[in-house]
Amino acid sequence: GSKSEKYMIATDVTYAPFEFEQNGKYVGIDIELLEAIAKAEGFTYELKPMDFSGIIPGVQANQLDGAIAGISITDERKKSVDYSNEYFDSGVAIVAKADSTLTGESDLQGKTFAVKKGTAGAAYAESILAKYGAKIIYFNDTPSMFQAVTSGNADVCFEDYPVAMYKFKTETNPELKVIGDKVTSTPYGFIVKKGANAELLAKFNAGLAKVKASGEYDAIIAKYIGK
Amino acid sequence: MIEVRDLVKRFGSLEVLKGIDLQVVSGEVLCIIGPSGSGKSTLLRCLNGLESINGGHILINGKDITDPKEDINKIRENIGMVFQSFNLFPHMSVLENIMLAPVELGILSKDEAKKKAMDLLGKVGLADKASVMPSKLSGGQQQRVAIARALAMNPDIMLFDEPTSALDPEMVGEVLQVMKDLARDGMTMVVVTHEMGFAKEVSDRVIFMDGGNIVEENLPELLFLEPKEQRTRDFLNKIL
Amino acid sequence: MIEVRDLVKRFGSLEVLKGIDLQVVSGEVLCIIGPSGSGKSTLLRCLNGLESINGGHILINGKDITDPKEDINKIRENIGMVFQSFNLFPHMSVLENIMLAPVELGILSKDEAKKKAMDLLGKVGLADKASVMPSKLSGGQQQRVAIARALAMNPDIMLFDEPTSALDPEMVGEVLQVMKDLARDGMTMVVVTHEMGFAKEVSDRVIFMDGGNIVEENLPELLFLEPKEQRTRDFLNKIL
Amino acid sequence: MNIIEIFRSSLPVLLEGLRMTIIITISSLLLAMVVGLLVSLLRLSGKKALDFLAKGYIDIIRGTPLIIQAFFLYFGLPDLLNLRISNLTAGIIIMTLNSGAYMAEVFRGGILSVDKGQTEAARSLGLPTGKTMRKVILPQAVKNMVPAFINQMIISLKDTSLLSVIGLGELTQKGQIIVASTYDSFEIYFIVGVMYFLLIKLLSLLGEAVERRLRV
Amino acid sequence: MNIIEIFRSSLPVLLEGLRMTIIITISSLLLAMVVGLLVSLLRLSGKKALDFLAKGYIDIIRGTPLIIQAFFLYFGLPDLLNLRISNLTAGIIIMTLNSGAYMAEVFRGGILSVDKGQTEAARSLGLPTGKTMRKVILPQAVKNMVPAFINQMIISLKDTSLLSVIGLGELTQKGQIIVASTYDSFEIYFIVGVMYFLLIKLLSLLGEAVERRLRV
Ligand SMILES: Nc1ncnc2c1ncn2[C@@H]1O[C@H](COP(=O)(O)OP(=O)(O)OP(=O)(O)O)[C@@H](O)[C@H]1O
Ligand SMILES: Nc1ncnc2c1ncn2[C@@H]1O[C@H](COP(=O)(O)OP(=O)(O)OP(=O)(O)O)[C@@H](O)[C@H]1O
Ligand SMILES: [Mg+2]
Ligand SMILES: [Mg+2]
Repeated sequence: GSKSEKYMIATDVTYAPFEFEQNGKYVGIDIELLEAIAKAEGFTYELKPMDFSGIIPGVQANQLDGAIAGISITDERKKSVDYSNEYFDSGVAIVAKADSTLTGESDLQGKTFAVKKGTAGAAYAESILAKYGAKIIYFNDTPSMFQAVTSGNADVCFEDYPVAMYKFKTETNPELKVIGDKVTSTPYGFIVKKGANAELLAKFNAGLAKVKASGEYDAIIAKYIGK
Repeated sequence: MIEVRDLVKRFGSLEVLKGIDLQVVSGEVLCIIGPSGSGKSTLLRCLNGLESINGGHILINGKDITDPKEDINKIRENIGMVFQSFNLFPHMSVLENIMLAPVELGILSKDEAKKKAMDLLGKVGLADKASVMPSKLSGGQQQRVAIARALAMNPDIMLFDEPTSALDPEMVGEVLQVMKDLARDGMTMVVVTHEMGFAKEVSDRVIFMDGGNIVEENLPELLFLEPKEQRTRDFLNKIL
Repeated sequence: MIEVRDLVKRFGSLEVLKGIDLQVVSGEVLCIIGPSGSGKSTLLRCLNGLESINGGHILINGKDITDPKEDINKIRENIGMVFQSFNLFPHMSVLENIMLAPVELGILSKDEAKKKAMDLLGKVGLADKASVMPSKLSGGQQQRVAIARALAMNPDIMLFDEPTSALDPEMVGEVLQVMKDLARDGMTMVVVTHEMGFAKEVSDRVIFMDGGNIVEENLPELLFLEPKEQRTRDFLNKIL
Repeated sequence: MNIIEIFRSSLPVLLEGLRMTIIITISSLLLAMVVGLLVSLLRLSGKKALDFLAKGYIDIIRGTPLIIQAFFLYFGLPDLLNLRISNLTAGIIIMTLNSGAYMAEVFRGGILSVDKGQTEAARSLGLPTGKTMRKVILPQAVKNMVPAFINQMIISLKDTSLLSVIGLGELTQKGQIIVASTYDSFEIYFIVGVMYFLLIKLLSLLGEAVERRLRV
Repeated sequence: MNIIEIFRSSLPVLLEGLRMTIIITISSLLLAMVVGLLVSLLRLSGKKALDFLAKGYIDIIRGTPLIIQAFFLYFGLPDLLNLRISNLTAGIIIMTLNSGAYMAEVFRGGILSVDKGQTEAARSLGLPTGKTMRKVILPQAVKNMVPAFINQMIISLKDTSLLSVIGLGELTQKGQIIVASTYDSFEIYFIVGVMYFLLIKLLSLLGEAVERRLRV
């Protein structure tokens, strides 16, 4: 888009602490980071919350200029989108019911996995599916996936580590917990359509550097995750 | 055989039968005539329990059909009914129409029922139509099958509700003939009809109904020739 | 006025009109009689272009209505048609029914059309029914409104397709009376009818059709009393 | 938290979703009526080619799930044509195209239910096709259409729930969002269900009232 | 990659989804016929209370979107009752309850379309209610029901596409999963759409054939 135009930037509907609704407003690490970067770089944008599974297709389809939604940087996705510099170091965690006796990946023999379509967690689960003789169920969003575990329809699900940790930490009576440690280490990046919108990407990278330097970045992270 | 005492029937607030008293003895042929809406069909339908009644009693062979302890289905087996619109079962052949009730009610085996059905079809002159579907028959043929179907249950009583009034004129005769044969064989019959010829020739007694009441009853020759009531006279003048 | 030359009309493979020749002069009243299915309605419907034709020509006031260059709507304005089933517009009042065409076609202003409609309603004896909906009228009244509606366009020719055969007997007279008045006023009329009395009294000429052909035509008294053709005789015997 | 508290705290968000649901339903239905009328007229035009086109459109819409239509229109087509539509626009387009096809059949049914004699009477008065349709046939057709029309409204209203898949913040999606943070799935989906139910009840009561008035 | 290659490489996964779609459609339809018949009989029982119950069930199903029913049944109820149902079971239950309600109205319509004289003739022969229904009314009702039944089959088939929201691997979900890794949304949704379209075409041709045979 031209400079006068607003960028359409997608984010997930519900992905605390990166993006979520609070008192009718969108908040979270991604949201505030984008805000700070846009301010630093002087561009305007409109935020489009949507199902995660629709985000990359939407960017691909040129429905969106970019997206920031806790998107893990993977080689597979690099074929279809361009990434900014990484802005957060994440990874996949295994999540089970709070009263589960499972302790980690080694207990997954014959279990049922719940995943969210098109996520790093889904990719990881698919990669170990055969090894553990497990079953996999796909959902469109995190709540559906979590619900599958709380309602017992799946034994574990795979979610990005900070998201899961944040969630269970902030709940007074968490129904789920993370078992074991991160099983992967994947950084997050802001995305634009492959080969398009280098301009926006450059602005994001420049802005990211500025907010990191100014300490704003650390403040945002500390606000949601602590340190 | 049939005894009706002070029968009252209402549809909502409309009183259609206003205290009917009636007796039919075994072997009797009773014709009911009267203007449209006078309650003839309703009376007939009450007799085999197709309509629930609001007052009075109906005794068939001494059994009160409104008594909840009586099995209305058992009583109905004993009363054949023939409708103006035939009401053959269109998805069954003529033979199957006739065999259905005796077989389903366990009264006859399939073979017996078939034999009986063929007999009856012979009687109504349709032996060659056994395997035909009803839609392929003329109205007169359908009505004769309907009579055979009712007879298959060996009823003691047959009720006819204007059996010929949905027929083209050239077919009326064949149905009346079957009914005459039945009467001659001693069947107890209650017939709602506008066929005065039939009533005169066959019936033992004629009832004239109007407005939910029996206005007059008499031997057919007397009722037709010397009606006592003005309403009867008016009605007969109109239709004769 | 009307000239039909060798008119052929087919429905699929069924030839319904087999080369009709016909002339109607101004002010003439022509009756068409004939058995069911002989093509009377079809002929009438061809005359105002409700049916496309397969051969021949139809000239109305010298204009060939099958010529694609002619505006069939303009021609129709000049030909009123009255149907067996009235075909009043049920969602409009009597007045609106009559006013619709003149107003919509820009021939009269609303006020003029209303005045005209009231005039016509007076003529057909229904001045008091102007604001009534058609469903509230008897059959005879509906048909009279239908005639008024057709007259509102000031047609030169009126076509009537069995205008009284859907009416209860007691209403036939009032509609025929309106038609007689029209004839007396010199309207050119083509009337399909089984009302022999009307044909005898009012028409200038009667045509007998059978099997898609005009079998015979003559003055009414001659055609009715001394039909030349056997088919005409048979038909007249049946209906008289 | 009991259901009343959950109800109270979720109400503002849900009402916002409800508003969006109603906006999409109404605007797409209005557009669908136009589409439906035009397509039904094509079908009744007597021209083979036009009828074929109209029939093809109806067949495709009826022969595929709405969700696939939504995916195709929101993700597939823009990808190919390199254009951009907002999810609200996409939602309204999808619902319009979808209900439009069904509405076309409703209109066609309504028009065909009007006695042929009405057309003939109008034509024989010299009214051209268009005026005959507008002044004589459609007013009667519309009356006959009311029940089918209400039915289609209800279906459309329910179908908007699917637009959550293209990220439209209507009632269903708002419900999902709340569940995502509170996990009160039983209560929230119950409340959302009740909201749809009441809205639909309202619609059908309205429909019955209209029908009753028209019958008189 | 062009569409033919995409087609070739996605076909095995999509066919697996298609299989699931067909399994769910058929099994839920068979069950829905049973539910529908029973519910329609309740509605026609003449007993106020039974009619009320049946009507309530139908109203609730018709008054809420399938997607909400699915969420409620798969997430809400097990959460509350602390039980566990597989998504296949849940999918079949949802589809059964949903089509069951519509099927009940199809049955009811079919039964009511049979002339009252048929019941009276059967009853006057002494046949009890049950036998009258089974031997006389239902065979005729079924014949009248065929078009509505086929229509419901098509709707049910399309509705299974919604079960992707509860993680059921039917055709639509398989399409989404492929798109999630290849991003070929135009091609994949096109192919999936064609698959549904052909399946539904097949169904309606079948339906027309059945109808034609029954009419003779
Ligand atoms: N199911 C019903 N519900 C309400 N009213 C009914 C019902 N059946 C009959 N009636 C009314 O009861 C009255 C008597 O009807 P019935 O059919 O017994 O008359 P009928 O003497 O048989 O007349 P017809 O010669 O026309 O058959 C009529 O006024 C009729 O409208
Ligand atoms: N639209 C149509 N399609 C096919 N056949 C038709 C159509 N209209 C009329 N016919 C056939 O054309 C023949 C003549 O019909 P028409 O209505 O002109 O007869 P008619 O003389 O008016 O008879 P009636 O006295 O019964 O009105 C009949 O065999 C009829 O079945
Ligand atoms: Mg009667
Ligand atoms: Mg005719």
